[in-house]
Parts: sequence; structure tokens; C-alpha cells
Amino acid sequence: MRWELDLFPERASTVAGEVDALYLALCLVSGLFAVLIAVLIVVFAIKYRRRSEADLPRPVSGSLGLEITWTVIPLVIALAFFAWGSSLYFTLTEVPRDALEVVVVAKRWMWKFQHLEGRREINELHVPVGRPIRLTMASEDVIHSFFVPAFRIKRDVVPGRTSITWFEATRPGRYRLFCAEYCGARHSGMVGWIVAMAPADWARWLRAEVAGESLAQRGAKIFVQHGCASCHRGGPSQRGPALEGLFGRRVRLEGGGTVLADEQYLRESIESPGARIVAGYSLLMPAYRGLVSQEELLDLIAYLRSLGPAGPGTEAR
Amino acid sequence: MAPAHPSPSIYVAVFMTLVGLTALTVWAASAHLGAWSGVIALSIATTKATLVVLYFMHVRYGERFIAVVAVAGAFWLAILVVFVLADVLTRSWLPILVR
Amino acid sequence: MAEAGHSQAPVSSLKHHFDDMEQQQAASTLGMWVFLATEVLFFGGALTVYAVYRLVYPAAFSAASNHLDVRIGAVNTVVLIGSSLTMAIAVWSARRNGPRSTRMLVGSLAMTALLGSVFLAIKATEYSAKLAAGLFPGPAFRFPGAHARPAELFYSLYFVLTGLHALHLAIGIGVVAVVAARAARGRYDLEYHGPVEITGLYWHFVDVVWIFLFPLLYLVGRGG
Amino acid sequence: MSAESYLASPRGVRSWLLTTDHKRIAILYLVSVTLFFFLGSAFAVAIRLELLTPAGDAVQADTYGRLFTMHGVVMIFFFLIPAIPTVLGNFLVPMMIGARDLAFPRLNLLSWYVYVLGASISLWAIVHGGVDTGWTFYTPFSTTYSNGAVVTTGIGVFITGFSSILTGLNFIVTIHRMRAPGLGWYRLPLFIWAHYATSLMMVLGTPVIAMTLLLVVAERALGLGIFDPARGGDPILFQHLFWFYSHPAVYIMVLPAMGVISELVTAFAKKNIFGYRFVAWASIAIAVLGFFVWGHHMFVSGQSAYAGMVFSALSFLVAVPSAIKVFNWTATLYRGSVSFRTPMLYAFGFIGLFTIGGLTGLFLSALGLDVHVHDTYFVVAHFHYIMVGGTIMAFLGGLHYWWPKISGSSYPEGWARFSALVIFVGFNLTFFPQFLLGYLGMPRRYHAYPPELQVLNVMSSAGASILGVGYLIPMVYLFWSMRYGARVAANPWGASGLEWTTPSPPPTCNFETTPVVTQDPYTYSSEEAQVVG
Repeated sequence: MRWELDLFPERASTVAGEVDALYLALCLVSGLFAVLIAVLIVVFAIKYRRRSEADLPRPVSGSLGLEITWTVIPLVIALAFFAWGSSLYFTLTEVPRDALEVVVVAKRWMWKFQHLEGRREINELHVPVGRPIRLTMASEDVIHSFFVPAFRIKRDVVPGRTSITWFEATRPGRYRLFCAEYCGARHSGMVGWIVAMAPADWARWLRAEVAGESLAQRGAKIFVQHGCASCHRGGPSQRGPALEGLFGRRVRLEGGGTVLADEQYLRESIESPGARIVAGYSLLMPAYRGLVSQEELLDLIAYLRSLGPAGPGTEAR
Repeated sequence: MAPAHPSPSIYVAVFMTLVGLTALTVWAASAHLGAWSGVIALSIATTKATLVVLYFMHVRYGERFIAVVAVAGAFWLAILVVFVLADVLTRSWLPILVR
Repeated sequence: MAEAGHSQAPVSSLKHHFDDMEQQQAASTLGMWVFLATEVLFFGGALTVYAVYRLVYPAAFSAASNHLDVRIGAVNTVVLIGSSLTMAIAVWSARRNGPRSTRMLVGSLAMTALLGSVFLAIKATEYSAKLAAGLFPGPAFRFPGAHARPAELFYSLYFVLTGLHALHLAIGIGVVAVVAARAARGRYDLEYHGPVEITGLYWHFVDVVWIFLFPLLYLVGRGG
Repeated sequence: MSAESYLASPRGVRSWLLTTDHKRIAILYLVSVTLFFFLGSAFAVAIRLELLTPAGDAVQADTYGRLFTMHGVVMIFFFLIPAIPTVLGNFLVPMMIGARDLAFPRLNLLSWYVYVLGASISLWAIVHGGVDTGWTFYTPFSTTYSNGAVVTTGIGVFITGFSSILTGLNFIVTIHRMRAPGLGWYRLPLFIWAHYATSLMMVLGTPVIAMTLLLVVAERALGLGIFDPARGGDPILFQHLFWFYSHPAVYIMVLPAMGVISELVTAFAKKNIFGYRFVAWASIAIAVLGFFVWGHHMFVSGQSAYAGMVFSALSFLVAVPSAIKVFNWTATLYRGSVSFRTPMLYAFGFIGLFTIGGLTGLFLSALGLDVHVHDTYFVVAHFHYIMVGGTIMAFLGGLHYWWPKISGSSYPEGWARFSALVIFVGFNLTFFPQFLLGYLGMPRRYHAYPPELQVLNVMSSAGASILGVGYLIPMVYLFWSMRYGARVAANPWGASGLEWTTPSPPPTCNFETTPVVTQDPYTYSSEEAQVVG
């Protein structure tokens, strides 16, 4: 048995300090309240203890002033923490623009990682410190959850959709990765390591193995294999919308409305194209749900993202 | 509490109205009303249900608290539907791509 | 209120823990209404699922709904509304004394149960047609066009919602039959008619559920 | 005394199994929920044994999944939700409002049989392989991947839900229609207010989980696709429906507990409650607001961030009425005559543990912080502070307080105080380390864990063994007291409340003549109330 007793997990990401600050502030305020209640109870209980069975205290009818006080003060404190927690949440959710991309596929019971350049790993992810990392995650089976305590991040990986989270490691080291959503018998074995390295070391690591194709290259192949190109590439045979510069743009839909062409929409359009059709087109495309694996799907999306920057039609949101 | 209950003639009138509204909703569904057709169908259904509740189920003639119970059921269902839809409809709002 | 003497009802109709018939009647009516509020939330769970998927897959839901027969749905709506009318008349006649109103009570209850059965019979033919057409979700589900998978969601909800509605109706028919048999023995009168009244409430509620199911399931995207 | 006690007559097993007397039904429930409590505790013992060492060595991984699932299912659905309403509520609601019975005595008996049926089906599922989904039944694991008896367990829980609905319905109608003359709403004991609020939640929330479980069963057994992502279904939608009931379910457990505490604090301070109307309406506020906060279980699930914000704000709001209650209980002690009898010790324990449980709820309501602690032992510790530290403390406190009324006999005070202390110490030793474990990042439902987390886990397991002993002691002496305990008078505590005006144990009809109420609850002194503050 190891006689270690830590009270805090390591603090190894840019947001860890902010999360800890909120935690400590809440500890402080709730500690004050708990002590206040405890002291009042002990003092009252002792001071007004029953001295004889014949004791008959005078009734007290209550006090509107006190009631308002102990309604309003907790309310104000609660709303302050709500605001703090929410703003922190948006920091944790919104991915910085210059983030490096890593694709994650979760399946019972392992984590598969693919770097944009093509290098793949299982249950271990090497990242450089000082760069935000954007994780694009999909699940092959049930709900998993990507949890790195040292980074204070967690995100469920839900089958049927793309989940996104990000982090930026601040210190080189090995940090535990857990699956936090129960996914079956070997749930507690679905663990791994995030290895944060100095950027130069990481660049060396990335090149150490002869990288295969990049994600986008693999996606391009799948694009051709499944015959997507026959309809979605320009020229006389084009029957589907052009895909160049599509990603990140708002698209007008058949029957009114627009949708942002993000991961979720691209996934939906591949798996179930009839759900939302681009204005001016009719539904000719078969549904590819079940025909492409989650990994292929993420490769395809990486390929679509690589198809040129969003054109001048981009609407900033 | 001895509320005046409606007579069969009122029941028949309500019945005729309900049949009329059924015909109306079928007709409205086949008309080309686009996005509005769902709203119209639901409004007609709500009208019909209200008629049944008020007249056949005597809420119009009974005690106020019974109406509160009836509304409570609908209200709690509205909590469920509204909050779930609020999630589903705003999921893609967050500009998750860029900060 | 503490004394239970002033009611003229037969002693057997007043339960020991109530003070008078009025309190007993008020309790059972409120009890039924609370139960119906529960039922609203019960169906509401599945209706919420319906609302979400209809918003996410509008085209698929239109396509799936167009495989249902509006005429069957509309006829069944009228049948059920008709049964509500006869049920309302039954409750009205239960509140009166005399052999004529007893005959009317029994007759309208029988008519109610009959109309309920007609609804179920029509529903059964509709079910068998849908099963034959391969529209029951699962491995054997067949649906033409690109919307097969969301259409399966639609038909899952269709069978859950209409199946539970039919189950409620079948229970209602059973209860109405029991009440009718007791009514024929002259059990109900101006003083004691609570069971007829709360059976009526239940029956109308089942009608209300169908009033919503009909447009939600049969009338989606008919205008194309 | 003309009428015989409800315990004495009529005699025979048949008279118990066919009884429509709310007091006897309360006893039937007491026996059944106690059985399930000890069954659930047995699962907990196995869990804590496994977690003594970091490696998953005591039981197989698959078995572990079944253990925590059955611990959750049994404790939540078959003990915590029914415990206070069906035992103390059943016994006391009619007596406190001066009625001869609940409005629908036969429905009341039916609800017990429905409970027994649902519980038996779930027990059958345990015997036949168990279930491994967690009590949350998350899809698509439960519908497609689990190898446990999901359908059987789901049906068992579904059926038990109707028992809860029938109980809630019965309470609502009874409280509305059967109050004694003179007993206006603001003269009702707070126990009644709390049960009214609880009943609202039972009646309006339970049907949604019933439908949700039915859909899961339909999907798993019949192949219908409802939440199946392979058919375009949305697993997160399941979570919405599940938590729409299951978050309010926490208040179903804790509101009646709060009702018990209001009775205990007043009786053992011999004083009227401070801020009666605020405590009463706080119950209603919790019941209503409690329906608006379920999304805080889904902050990292991929729920919309905006919906998350709304749920977070509302979760913070629901803390306020709970705080109001705690402050008012504390203020009730002010200038009281505080006695340290066993029930009051449990009440003190409740206030302390519930305060910690409630305050740590704020940590989980805060969006950015919840991301880190969600699905870790922090959550496990938090809800055990509410459910065990709250509900079970109040259940035991209430059981001790009303035991003389229920059984007609008194229990050994020394042993009772000792066990209350053991439970309090054991509880804190078990669950406080889990807050630390959670912040360190130990995920819940883990069969094996990193070795650096062992010390805290050993502390927790040690605490659990103390806690277990603490629970066994009352079991023994309460049982003992029924036969050997001293007989007690109608009102051994000198408490106010209609239930203390009839003999102990009460006759079947509760009251010889219907009482007429002429004063406010908790009137201990005829003196004019003084205003403070």
C-alpha cells in the first residue's frame, strides 16, 4: 500500500488553475456557511439546553427581516458562482483558432488517436506543450467520456455524433487519461496516458515513425472509393453540391433556413443525407450510415476540411 | 357543491363541433401551408381537447381546483418538451470552431 | 362534518373513513384527475421523443407519415368522439333516478363500449396492413427511399403511442362493461354515481390522447 | 379505552395481508424496505471490499458492474424513494390531519402489492445474472450492449413506479379532502406540507421514467428503435427523459426527510418552528424548481451549452429554498428548550450532513467546475451526503421519534444514542474521503483504480464497516423493544400534533371522535409569540 495522500491533482493545463480557483472559492464560501450553521447549532443547543422537563420556552413567531436576509444573501452568492462557472465553461468549450488537430475514436475498451499528419497511437497520446490541441472524437459503440484530471477536462463521446474538446498542456509529463462514462465490464481498463512533450521533442517523436498518409489523404481515398467524387466534383456529372470551401460556412437549406457546415452537419449529411438538403438540390444520395466506419468518417471530414479555406461567402458567427 | 351540469343538447353541439374540427384539420393538412401546417394541426387538436375537457369532463362546471390539476398535467409536460427542445435546437449554436 | 348521519345513501355505498357521500365523491373525482395528470406525463414522455425527432428529421417524418391512411385515422377519430358523446350522456343519465334513466344509462354505456370496440377493430386491420407492408421496426423493416432509418424511428413511435392508446382503450372498454352490468342492476342513482363519473373522465381522457395522436401521426407533411 | 390497538386486532397473517388500515400497511412497508435496505447494504459491503486495493482482485470486473448497479437500483428504487413516504407518511399523514384513513385504503394496499411485485421481479433479475448498466440505464449501452437482465430489471422498476404514483395520488387526495374540521392549510404540520410536495413530484415525475423504461425495454426486447444512434436516434434524449424524473427523485427522497426534521426540531426544542410559512412554501418551491434542473447531469454530454447555462442557473436557485429551511431549523433552537434525545441527535446529524451535501451541490451546478468533477467520486460523495446523510438520518430519526406511537413501547435510550453517534462518525469517514478522491479524478464505477488513490479508499472502506455496525444496532434493539420495551403513554415526548392525542399504539379507527383543530401546529405554550430580529 502506498502511503500517499494528495489533495489536489497535478495542474498541467492552461485551464487547470482557473478550475482550481473556482473550486477553492466555493470551498471557502461553503466552508464558511457550514461552520456558521455548525457554530449556531452548537451554541443554541448548549445555551438553550433543556434544564428541566417543565421548561416551556416562549414561542417566537419568526422574522420577516431575517427570512429576507437569508434568502437574498444565498441568492446573490449563488448567482455570482453561476456567472463564474458559466464563463469558465465557455473557456473550456470554445476551441482556440490555432489548435492542433487530433482525431479520437473511442471503442470498448480503448482510445485510438490519429494525428493529422497520419501517425496513429492507442491508449497513449503524445502532444506538444504550449499548443492548444483540438480533439475531434467519435465512438464506435456506447457512450465513453474523455477525462484527463490533470487538465481538468472531460467530454462525453456519444455514438452518432462528433464530440469536440480541447486542452493546452503547460508542463511536460505523463498524465492519466480515464474513461469517465460507464461503458461495460472493462470500463476501468479503458485508461491511458497523455504524454506532453517539449515542442521540439514532439516534432522529433512525430517524425520518428514513418508516417503513413495524413488524415486528409486517407479521407481523399475513401472519398474516391465510395464514389463520392462522381457527384460532388465539378464538371458535367456534378449532381451534388460542391464541397470546396464548404467547411465552416453557412449553407442555405431546401425548404428555408440555414445550417452551419460543421462536423455535426457533415456527419449527418454522410450518414443520413435526407435530413437536411442543400437548397437547389434534391435527394439522390444514399445514406452511408453503417457503410463507413467512425474512423473513415472522421478521415472524410478531415478531407473535407482540407478542401481549401472557407471562401468569401463565410459568415462570421 | 352542486354545479349545474350541461344537458345532452350541449353534448351534441360539442360533438358536432368536434367532428367539424376533425374535418377542418384533415382539410388543412392537405392544403399547402408549409411550416404553418404543424402549428395549425396542433392548434386545432388543442381546441378539440379543450372542448372535451371543459364540457365532456365538466371542468367548466366543477370546482376550480380540478382545473388546476388539469392544467398542471399540461404544464409539466410543457416543461419537459420546452427544455428538451431548447437543448436540441441550440446545440449547433455554439461557434465551436473558433474563439 | 364529523357526524356521518345525514346522508340518505345506502350504507354500503359510503366507505367507513368518509364523513358523507359528498366527501367521498369529491375524493374519487380528484383522485381520477390526479391519475389523469399522471397519464398526461406518461404519454408525454413518448410525445417528447416524437417532438425531438420530428424537428430533427422533418422530411423523413413526412415521408413516413404519408404511408399511413388518413381516412382510417379520421374515421377512427369520429368513432372515438362519438363514444365520448355517448359516455357523456351516460354520466348525465346516471345522475337521475327512475327506470327510464337507468335504461338510458345502460344503453349509452353499451354504445360507448361498442364504439370503443369498433375503434379497436379498425386499428387492428390497420396494424395488420402495416405489418404486411413491412413497416414494423426491427430487422424486417422495409421503407423505400433515403429516409429508411429515421422512418423507422417514426414507426417505432407510431406503434408505441397507438399501442399504448389501444391498451388504455381496451382497459376502458372492460371498465365500461363492468359499470354497465352494475348499472343494469340499478346500482347508480342521484346519490351514488361516482363510478360512472370517474369512468367517464377516464374515457374522455383516452379520447383526448387520440385527438393529439391523429394529427401528429397521420397529418404530417400532407401538403407536400 | 374502548377500541383495541391496530396491532392487536384483528389477528392472523391473513388480516395483515388483506388489511386496508394505513398503519398496518405502513408496517408492511417497513418490513419490506428494511429488507431491501440490508440487501442494498450487502452490495455496498462488496463494493467497498473490492476497493480496498487498487487492483481489481476481489471480484470479477463483470461482477463489479452488477454490484454497483444492483446497489443503486435496490437502494434508490426499493429503499430511498419509498422509505419515508410509505412508512412514516402512510402511518402519519391520516393521523396528523385527524382522518380515519387515507382516501383510498384499497389503493394503498394495492400500492404495497405493486411494490412487492416490482421488487420481486427485480430480485429475480438479480438472481438470474443481474444487471450491469448502472442504475441510470444509459442508452445505447442498456439497449444494445449490456449482457445483463435489463428487460427484467426495467420491468421491475417500471412496476414499482406505479406503487409510488398510487402513494402520491393517495396523499394528495387525502390532504385535500380529509382534513379535520378547523385544520386549514397553515395549521398543517410541516411533515404534511413536505409530503404534499413530495406527492406532486411522485405523480408528475414517475410516469415519465415509466415511459422511458418502457421505451428502453421496447428497444431491447422488440427491436424498436427509439434512442438507437444506428437508426438516427439520440442517446442524449434518453438522458433528458431519465433525469426529468431521476433528478426530482432526489427531492422525493429528501423532502419527506425535511418534513421529519421539522417535526423533530420543534418537538425537542419544545417550540414552534421559526418562519412556518417560509419552511412550508420552501417545500413547494423545491418540488416545482426541482423539475427545472435535470440538465445539470448532462453538462459534459454534448447538451447545448446554452441549455446547460439555463439548467445551471436554475440549479443554483433551487439551493435557496433548501438554505431557507436550514436557517429556519437553526433559528428554531434559539431560546428553545433543547433536549438531546436520540431523535434530536439524528436531526442534528441530518442538518450537518445535508448542509454539506447541499453545499457541494453548488460545486456540481457550476458549469466549468462540473466538467472536472462530473462522474467522479465527488458526485458519489455528494449524493450520498444527501441521500444517506439526509434521507436515512431523517428516516432513522423519525422512526425513533414515532416508534413509541407505532409500537407502543420504548427503546433503550443509551444504545440508541450510541448508535446515532456511530452512524454519524462512520458516515463521515466513509464519504468525506470520496470528495477528495473525486477532485483527484477517480472516476465512479471503477473496478480498479490508480495505486496513488489507495489511502483515501481504505479510509472510506473502514468508515463503511463502522457505518454498517451503526445500522445493525437499531435493527436489533427496535426489534427487541417490541417485546421487552417498556409500554408508553399516548404522548411520551410531550409533543404537539394530533398523532400524539390518541393511545400508543393507536386504535384501528385512529380517533374515537374526529378531532376539531383550534390552534396552530407546534403550539407548546399559550403565551403570545414574540417577534425577534
